This record gives sequence, C-alpha cells and structure tokens, in this order.
Amino acid sequence: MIAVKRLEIVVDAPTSARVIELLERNGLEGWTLVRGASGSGERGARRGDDITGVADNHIILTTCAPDRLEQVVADLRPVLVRSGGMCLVSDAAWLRH
Amino acid sequence: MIAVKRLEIVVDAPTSARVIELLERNGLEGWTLVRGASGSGERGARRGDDITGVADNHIILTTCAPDRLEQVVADLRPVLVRSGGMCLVSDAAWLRH
Amino acid sequence: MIAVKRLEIVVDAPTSARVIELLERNGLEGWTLVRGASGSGERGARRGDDITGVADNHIILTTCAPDRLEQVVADLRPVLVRSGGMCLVSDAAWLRH
Amino acid sequence: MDWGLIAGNVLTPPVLFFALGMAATLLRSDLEIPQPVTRGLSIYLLFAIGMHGGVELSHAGLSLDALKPLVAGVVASSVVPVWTFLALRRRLGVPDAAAIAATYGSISAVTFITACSFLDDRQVAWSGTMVATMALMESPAILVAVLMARLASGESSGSEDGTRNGFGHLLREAFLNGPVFLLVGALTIGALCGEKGWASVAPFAQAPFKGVLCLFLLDMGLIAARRLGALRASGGFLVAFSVGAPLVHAALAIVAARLLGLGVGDALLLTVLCASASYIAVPAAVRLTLPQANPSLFLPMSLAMTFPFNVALGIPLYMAVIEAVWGTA
Amino acid sequence: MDWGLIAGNVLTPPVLFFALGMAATLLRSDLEIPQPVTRGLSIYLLFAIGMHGGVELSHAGLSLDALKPLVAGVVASSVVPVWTFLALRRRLGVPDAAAIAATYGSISAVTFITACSFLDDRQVAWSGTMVATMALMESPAILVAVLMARLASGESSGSEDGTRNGFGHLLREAFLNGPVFLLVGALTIGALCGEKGWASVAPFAQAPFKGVLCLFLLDMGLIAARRLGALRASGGFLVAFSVGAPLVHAALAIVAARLLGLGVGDALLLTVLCASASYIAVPAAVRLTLPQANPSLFLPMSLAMTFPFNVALGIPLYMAVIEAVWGTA
Amino acid sequence: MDWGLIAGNVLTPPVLFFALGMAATLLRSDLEIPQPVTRGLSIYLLFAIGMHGGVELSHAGLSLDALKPLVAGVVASSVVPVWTFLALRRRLGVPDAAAIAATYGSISAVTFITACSFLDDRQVAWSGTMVATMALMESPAILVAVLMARLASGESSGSEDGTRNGFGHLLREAFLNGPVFLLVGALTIGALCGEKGWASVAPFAQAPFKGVLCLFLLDMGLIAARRLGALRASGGFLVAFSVGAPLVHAALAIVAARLLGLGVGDALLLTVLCASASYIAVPAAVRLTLPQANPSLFLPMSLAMTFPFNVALGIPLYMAVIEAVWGTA
Ligand SMILES: Nc1ncnc2c1ncn2[C@@H]1O[C@H](COP(=O)(O)O)[C@@H](O)[C@H]1O
Ligand SMILES: Nc1ncnc2c1ncn2[C@@H]1O[C@H](COP(=O)(O)O)[C@@H](O)[C@H]1O
Ligand SMILES: Nc1ncnc2c1ncn2[C@@H]1O[C@H](COP(=O)(O)O)[C@@H](O)[C@H]1O
Ligand code: NA
Ligand code: NA
Ligand code: NA
Repeated sequence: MIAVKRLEIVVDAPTSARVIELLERNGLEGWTLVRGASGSGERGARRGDDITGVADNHIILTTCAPDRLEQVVADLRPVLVRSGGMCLVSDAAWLRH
Repeated sequence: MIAVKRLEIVVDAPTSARVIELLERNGLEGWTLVRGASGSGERGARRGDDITGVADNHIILTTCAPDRLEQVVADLRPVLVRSGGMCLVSDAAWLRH
Repeated sequence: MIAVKRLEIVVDAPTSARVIELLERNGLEGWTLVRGASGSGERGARRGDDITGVADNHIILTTCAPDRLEQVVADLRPVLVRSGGMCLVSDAAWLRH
Repeated sequence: MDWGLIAGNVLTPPVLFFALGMAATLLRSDLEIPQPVTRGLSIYLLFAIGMHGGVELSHAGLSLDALKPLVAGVVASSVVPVWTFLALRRRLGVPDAAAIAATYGSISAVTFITACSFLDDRQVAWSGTMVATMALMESPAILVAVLMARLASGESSGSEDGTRNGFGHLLREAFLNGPVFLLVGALTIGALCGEKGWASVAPFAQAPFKGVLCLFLLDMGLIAARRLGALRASGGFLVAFSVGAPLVHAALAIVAARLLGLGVGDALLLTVLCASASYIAVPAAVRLTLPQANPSLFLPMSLAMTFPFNVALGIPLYMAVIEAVWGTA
Repeated sequence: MDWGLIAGNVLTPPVLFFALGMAATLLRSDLEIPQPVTRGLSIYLLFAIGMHGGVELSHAGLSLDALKPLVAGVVASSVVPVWTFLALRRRLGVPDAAAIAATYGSISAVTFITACSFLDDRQVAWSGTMVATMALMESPAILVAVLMARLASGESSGSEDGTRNGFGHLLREAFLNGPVFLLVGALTIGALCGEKGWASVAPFAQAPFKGVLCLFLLDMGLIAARRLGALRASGGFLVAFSVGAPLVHAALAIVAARLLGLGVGDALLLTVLCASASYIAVPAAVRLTLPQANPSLFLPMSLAMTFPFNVALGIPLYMAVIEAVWGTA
Repeated sequence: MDWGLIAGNVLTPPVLFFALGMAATLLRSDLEIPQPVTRGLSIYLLFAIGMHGGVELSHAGLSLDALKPLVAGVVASSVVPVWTFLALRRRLGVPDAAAIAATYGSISAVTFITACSFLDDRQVAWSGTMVATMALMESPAILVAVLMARLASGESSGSEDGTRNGFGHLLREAFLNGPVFLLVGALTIGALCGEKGWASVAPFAQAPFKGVLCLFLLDMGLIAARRLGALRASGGFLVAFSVGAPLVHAALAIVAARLLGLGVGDALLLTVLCASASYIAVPAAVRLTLPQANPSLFLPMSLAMTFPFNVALGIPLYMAVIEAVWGTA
C-alpha cells in the first residue's frame, strides 16, 4: 500500500467535466465519479431534482502523491471560486492491483 | 485549507431528513447527500430495491469544526440508536471557494 | 466512538458481489454500497453508461478493526489484480447505535 | 372448487411474469430492474388505477349503495390490526407486532389491480367505488396499529431524541404518505374531470396498463424472492401467519360482502382487499412511526408470501367460493 | 373575460396534476418521483413534440407565411433579454440580471405543449411551424444575455482559471444544449420522414402524450413547490416581475400576431412562447456561461411562478383576449 | 444493388435517431439519457420482442421446418467463435481474442429488431421461430469462446483468488445472464399464453414498439459515439475486422439460408443474426468469465462499428443480395 492524499471534490454537474480535465492535466488518471447527489452550501440548496440534472452535485474521488497536492489544489481553487463546491483532502493508503 | 472533522453518516431514507435538520440545528449548513445506496448491518440487509425507496440507505457527507464535534455526535447518537445506521469521523483539510 | 480502519473499495459491478462475499467471509458484516459510479483508471474509462450496467463502478464502504486489516487487504488484492479497481484505507472513528 | 379456474389464473401473463422474476432470483440470474424504473412503474400504476376509479365514481355518483363497501372496508382495516396485534403480541415484541398488524390491516394495491384484471378477463362487472374503498383502506390500519403499540408500551407521544412523533406527525405519515396521496389525488382528479378528462388520458392510463403490470410483476418477483431468505430465518410461525391471515380475512370479508348484498365483482374485490397485506404504503409509514420494528419481518411476510399466495391461488380460490355462494343463493 | 374558460382550463387533468404536485410538497407529503424518471419523461416530451412538429412542417412546406412567426419569434427572443437585462440591472448584479434575461427571453416547451393540448381540446387549428418557432426561440436569448453581461462587465473572452469560455463555447452552450439539440433533431427527423415515419411512431409519440404530460406536470408541481421558499426569500420585486413580465410580453405578442395576420391558434402559441420563461434549456446553459448567477433566483421565478401562472391562468386569459380581438376585427 | 433501398433504410426514424445520437456526442452536445432509462428501455424491448416471438411460435407450432433455422443458428454461433478466435489469436492475447470471438459469435437483439421493422415496413413475412433462433444464439458463443481460451492458456478451472469460475459458473453466466433470461422467459410466456395473452399486452408491447426503438437507438448513438475514441486507439486491424466479419458471416448465412430453403424474410433475419455482434449479453458474461479481457476492445468494435454498419448499410445490402438470389432462382 502506498501513502497518498485522498481528494473528495463536490461540484455541480456542469463543472465536473472541467474538474476532470483539470485532474488529467495534472496527471491524475485515476478517479471515480458519483452523479446525482444533492446538497446544500453557501450558494443555497442543490436539490438534485431538476429536469436536466444541471443542478445535481457530482462527487469526484481521486488520489494524488503527497508532493503533487499543492499544485492540484492551486488549480482547483479558482474553479471552486467560480462555480461553488468544495474539496476535502485527507491521508490514505492506496491498494492497487 | 482548514482543518475540519469529516463526518460520513449512513442512515435509511426516512431518517436522512431528520439527520439534516439536526445538522442544520447545529449550524452545519454545508452537506452533500447521496441517495439510493444499499448496505448491510446489524439490523439486516437494506437492499436498495424496494418500491418506494424507503429502505434505501442515504449517505450524508459533512464537515464540522473540531471543537463542535462532540455536540454533533451527542445529537446524532440517539437517532442512530432509534433508526440504525452509523457515522464515521475522520480528519480532513477543507478547501473552499 | 471506536477507532477503526475505513475501507473504500472501487470495483466494477460484476466484481462487487465477490468483494462483499469476501468481506463477509472476513466477518465484516457492516458495509454500504453505492452503485452507478463512473470512473477512469489504468484499464481505461468506465463510463457508467452501458446498457446492462456491467461496466459501472460500485463503491463499497466498510470498516474493520485495525488488527484485521492485514488479512482483509491480503484477500482483496488478488480480486483487484484480476478485475481492476482500487481500495483506499484510512483511519476513522466509528459511531454506532 | 374449479381447478381449471386456478390454472387459468396462473397461466396469465402477469402471474407468469411474477413467477419468472422469482425464478430469476432463485436461479441466481443477474436479471435486475433499476430501482428508478421500479418506482416509475409503481407511480404509473397508482396514477392509472386512481384515474380509472375516479372516472367510474363520477359515473356512479355516491349513492347509499356505494357507501356500503366503503364503510365495510374502513371498518375492516381498523379492526384487523387490533386482533392481529393481540395475536402476534404473544410471540413478538410490541413494535414488530404492531408493524405486522398495520401491514395486514392495510391493503396491497397491486393485488387489487391483479384482481381487477382477473375480473375484466372474465367480463365480470365491478364498480369504481371499490377503488375509493381501496384508497380509504390504506391508512386506518397504520393509525390503529401505532396507537395499539403506544398503549401497549405506555409510551408518551414525546421523544427524547427531539424528533417529531406526535399525533399530527402520525396522521401525516398515515394519510400524506406518497403512494396514498397519489392514489387519492388521482382518484379525485378522475372524478372531477369525468369522461372527458379520462378520454384524453386513457391511451396512456388504460391501453398499456396490463403490459406495464406484467413488467412490474416481473420486478416484484425479483424483489420478493430476494426476501425469501429473511422470511425463512423468521421462522415457521410467521410463515404460517402470512398464509393463514389472508384466508381468515377473506372468509370474513366474503360473509360481510354477502350480508351487504354486493355483486360478485365487488365482493371479490372487497375480499381481496381484506386478504391482502401492504408492502408499499405501510412499510414507508412504519419506518417513521415504529422505527424499532424489524423490516426483515413484516416486509418479507407481505411481499414474499401473502402477495404471491393471493395473486396465484387466493384470487381464483376466493372467486370460486363467491361464485358458489352467490350462485346457490 | 370568460371565467368559464379559465375554470375549464383549470379543471383539465394536466393542470390538476400540477396542482396535486404542488399540494403534495406544501402539505409535506413524501411523494417523490425519482429524477431519472423525470428526465425520461422530459426526453419523451421533447421527442414527441419535435416529431409531431416536423411532420406538420413536412405537410405545410416552408411558405412565406410560415416564415412570419419564425421571424417574429426569433426577434422577440433576441429583444426581450435586452430590455429585461436593462430593467433588472438596476436592482441586481450583472450575472443575475443576465441569467433572468436569458430565462425570460427563451421559452418553456412544457407551457407550449400545454397550450397545444388546450387548443386541441377546443378543436382550434395550429400549424407545425409553431414547433419550429419554439425550437428557434430557445437559444438566441442565451446568446444575447451573455453578450449583454460581457458588455456590462467589460469582461474579455479569456479566463484566468483556464476554462473555456470563448465565443465558440458560448455558441455551443446555446445551440448544442441537450434539450435544444433533441428538439431540433426530432423536428428535422419528423420533417425528413414525413407522414410515413410519423405513422410508425405515432402510437408512442401521440396516443399516450396527454397522459404522460399529466405525470410530468405532477412532477413539475412537486419540483416547483420545493422552490417557493427560495422565491419568497428573493423578495417582492422578483415575484412581481415573474408575473408582470409574462403579461407584458403576451400583450406585445398579441399585437405582433395581429399585425402579422396569424390565425387564432398560432397567435395563442406565439403569445405563450413570448410569455413563457425557460427552466430546462436555459438553466443548463447559464450554469456554464454565467456561473456566478445565483440559481436560487432565476429557476424559482420561471418554475414556481411564471410557469404555473401561464398554465393555469395565462393560457385561457390570452385566449380570451385573442378571441375578443380577432372576433371583432 | 438497390441504392434507393439503402437510402430508404437510412431515412427511417430509428436509423436517423441513431445518427442523431452519434452527432450529439461528436458535436459535444451535453444530450444525455440517464442510465436507468436506458436500462428500462432495453428491458422493454426484450420483453416485447420475446412476447411477440412467443405468440408467433404458438401459432406456428414446432414443425421440422421451424427447426431448420434454429439448428443453423446454434451451429453458426458455435462455429464462428472458433475461427474468429484462431484468426485473432495471431494479433491479440488469449483473453481479448476470446472475448471478441464470443462477441461476434453471439447476436445483437437490437439489430435483429431493426431488421424486423425493416421487413414489416416492406410487408415481407417472417416467422416467430426466428425470435427463438435469436434467443438460442445468444449463449453458445460465450461457452465456446471461454472454452477455447481455457484450452489455449491451459488454465485449470480452479482459481487462486477463491472466486468461482468452474464450469457450472460458466454455464450460469452464459444462460442465466439477465438479458438472455428475460428474452427466453418472455418467449416462453408468450408461447404459453398464446393469442389471448398477447391481446392483453399488445397495446403495450406492440403499438408503441417502434417509437420506443427510436428513443433507444438515439441513446445507442450517444453511447456508441463515446466509444469511437477507444476504437480508434485500438488500431486499424480491429476496425477492419468489425466491418469484415459481418460481411463474411452474412455471406455464409445467405448460402446456408438458401440451402435450407428459408423464405426471404427468415433468410434476412438469419443473415442479420450471424452478421451482428453482441453488446448487451456478452459483455456482461465476459466480464465475469474472462475478466482479463479489455472492454475497450470488444465493446467499441461491436457497438460503435458493427452495429451502425449493420443497421444503416448491412440490412438493406443483405436484403438486396437475398432478393437477387431468391428472385433469380
Ligand atoms: N461542508 C460541506 N460538507 C459537505 N458538502 C459540502 C460542504 N460545503 C459545501 N458542500 C457541497 O458543495 C456544494 C456547493 O457548495 P457551495 O458552493 O458552498 O454552495 C453544496 O451543494 C454541497 O453539496
Ligand atoms: N461498518 C460499516 N461500514 C459501512 N456501512 C455500515 C457499517 N455498519 C452499518 N453500515 C450501514 O448502515 C446501515 C444500517 O446499519 P445497521 O443499523 O447496523 O443495520 C447498513 O445498511 C449499512 O449501509
Ligand atoms: N486513484 C484513483 N482514485 C479514485 N478512483 C480510482 C483510482 N484509480 C482507479 N480508480 C477507480 O477504479 C476503477 C478501475 O481502475 P483500473 O483498474 O485502474 O482501471 C476506475 O474506473 C476508477 O473508478
Ligand atoms: Na388487508
Ligand atoms: Na419568453
Ligand atoms: Na453473430
């Protein structure tokens, strides 16, 4: 098992494609995406009930090497500022095939 | 990034509305909800297949300041006792817009 | 609250039933399953759009006592090698009813 | 008893698809219907049966005759939970006994619908009031069962964990429950709009109805069979109860229907309502009003035993008895 | 004004199901339609109305007369956002003003569809061009509103966070937006395949259409009512705007329709298009092109106020006015 | 060759909606159909085609003539994977070669369905046995391909990671696979219930069928186009294979159909079955029986190349050849 940083990013549906591009530009090729979440934050409720899914939250789970974290976070911040959402970072051990 | 406690609460669908009220009464205005999970625990299987969704599990992800944790957990415990479910608490760093 | 290891396993839909059997053989009776995730990894994209759901990712969340971790991980590894996927392990405190 | 009638009922597409669903799960096929589809189908069925009943009501008007099954149904669904609770209380804890009492006092809309198509196939008439009866029988049992549980455990209506479980909350769970609300709403809209409104929705609500029912029952078969394990674990007493209760309730309902002078069609429907057990409206309400009740007991009983029993054997059996009694009278 | 007509419009199944949905949320019933079902229903409606419009177009051909409402519609949906933006700019920030301007410049397909069934119920003819008009009115407002916002804030087309928001990107959001694309695509396919293609899909796209619309509006009622709180929080000015704007736009549209010499049916549809506000296509496009706009403003305005207003009161009101004007001419 | 026939086939709603879906993805529209809706549509299609085939079978009975295409189909789907595996083995590893062999030996129900509506449009008769043939051709290829893979790699049936992959497990994956199970089940129920059962479900299973097919193909277009990138990455050989294989298999099937003396309709359907490749049943089974095979190879080949090729060009091409041969005989 390898020590990694676990990133859990919550953004709305239209933004998630951008976040994934951003991760891949940072060389993070492994990620998992959960759609159809709802939630609430400073920008009000995202009820997850609208007709096109545009106000759904998406949760993106990914990992990065501890020394790459700073760059990834620096890239993420403006996206979160622009479109709302959040990112939680924690320590984890990564088991791969 | 701010040091926070990450809370991950699993309860069934009818209970999740109560949990969210409880969080908001504790001043936690930011949360994310994933519906339609299944699972298994001491109270048997929740298959996530029933017709009204009443036995689905909901996962609620939220954060709180470390010094507020005790109160939140104290409020949560009786709900979990009554309706089943669990809460995992861990340390995380929180990146906001 | 009890100190536990938090395991978060991502595998494709057909493999998740095997992982759950494996967990239960290890005495881990509590788990939560989120279906319908998409993702990307070394074995390419899993778009979560196929007609039978066979290429969906499933996320399995479970906990185990720290001293049982080694055995669980040893059992998981060959499944991940065979079918792809990953497992993240972290520390958490567990609040139960 | 007419075994041909039973075979005839078993060999209809809806019943066969239910069996196919059970077979799929038991043979460990990975056939699976996504839950949103299941829920969409159930919303369709409630919508369609409600509109249909409403327009029938608007034809019939609310005569005194029409009130008879309504009253009988409400009485039945209030009384059944009382004796059921008392009977089960000897073996089970208060919450479980109350949850099962609510389940068997209330009704199963899908069993009712299957009985309606059974009647339609045989061209036996039935009246729109029966849909209203079904709608009114959904909720009282929940109320009665929860009140019994509170009496039995001497619980006050307050709660230490700060959650709402007063009487108003209970009423809301019983009557504003999603499926109940949709059914009653569609019934009302159907009655308000009458034939003209019905004509505009019938190509959606009526023509494809039986086909949708087949798919839904396929799914019910899948779901029911997944719960057989939990049922087996719950022991022989509850299994026996889940076949015995419908038979007892059906017998009483047939007597009542006879005394009230209902026609054959309405008599069968009243019987099926009393004999059936809820697995849609009640479990949802019970989770909130009796959270300590174990869903691995009441759900498998109604869904994996009583429901298939009624659909495959009960309906033709009750019909045979009713035809014998009504015919000889 | 014909109050009977208004009552007659309110007492149709689609409108009553919308009301039922709102009632469910307001009474805190737990009735809920899973989001994938909602999205499936909306895809069906766009598919069906597109195919239907396309085949009507293939009958009519594209005469000069047919071009009139098309041009009027595109002009309206380009001009409305300009004055709306300028009016709202006094009270709101640039992104919110622009988002609301786009919302009210664009159209609501479901309001349009409800108006079509209103006309069908009264056997008033309308032409397939109106569907094409609807399709063409979806996008220009988005474009105009975003351009106004950029002018007002002096923003360049580049962006510091490395995301694409140039003009090409904007065009894509406006015209390749899922619902717009599906509607235009189905329209084109309907026109290409003509009567023969339509005959093969009509049992799916036409017969059950009104019934599906009922279920969809039930869901819209649930969703709209959930947003009433946010609307109330946004204050009286925006609430007034969300009823005032449709009235103003309807009045202008009626004048235009009269000047262009449209028939009663097409006049009503053009009026409804101008009076309606988008809650499907625009919110999606706006999230990407104006991410700073607050979705708790523009969405509740169009969905929880303008939409129910138009469906329950607006349509019969506009019809009464049109009939009065056209009749006396 | 009749180019008008090809154009005529391309200009039908189902094919055009498939193209619309591909266009949406390629133009980067955000049009998307939620996965539960996709799965619901596919369940509907399997249910409907199964019931339809079953009732046709119940009309025809199982004569010796009816057995001919059944036997031919089973032989074809057992032999195709053998030569395919041997051919691909030169370029690919064992698991990938076997997975592609299973894919091309098995069949595509949606291609078959499209061919049926192609025949219906031209009023060419075809027999219910062909649906049974389709059902029987789903599974053998999976079995044969996995056995080839085990022979080639000398793998025992045990496994170090404690998972089940013995022969019983393999049989279950091949025959109890969700889509296969549903299709065979619906076929059996259709045959058991005959005309009477069919009449009750036909307004659901038959009338809206073509319309549903349009929506489903729209979605297939979206999904297929998303996989074009992976296909391009897999190189020219596999792209060529995914067009070459259907042509070769179609040619052989036409010869066989001729020798067996099938009618034009059944000949086309047998040809289409042999020429088509699975993307529903096989990928599911292959994930479990050949987990090392790369899904970015076999899925895009069948879904993004062979399927559109057959639907748009293959069907009318095979038909032209069959009509030429049968006509001149
Ligand atoms: N503290 C938090 N914990 C969990 N999720 C959050 C938190 N804050 C925000 N979110 C999620 O991020 C989304 C956007 O947040 P915001 O931009 O603050 O409105 C919300 O709808 C939530 O789903
Ligand atoms: N250790 C655990 N890890 C993950 N999820 C759990 C765990 N224990 C319980 N759960 C979840 O909580 C639900 C209720 O648990 P219980 O009340 O123990 O039946 C289960 O259905 C699971 O989804
Ligand atoms: N670093 C990672 N972070 C999050 N999810 C991952 C990661 N690596 C792999 N995955 C998930 O595991 C699945 C299979 O991974 P792989 O076997 O590497 O193709 C992917 O589709 C992702 O959903
Ligand atoms: Na009952
Ligand atoms: Na407008
Ligand atoms: Na084939």
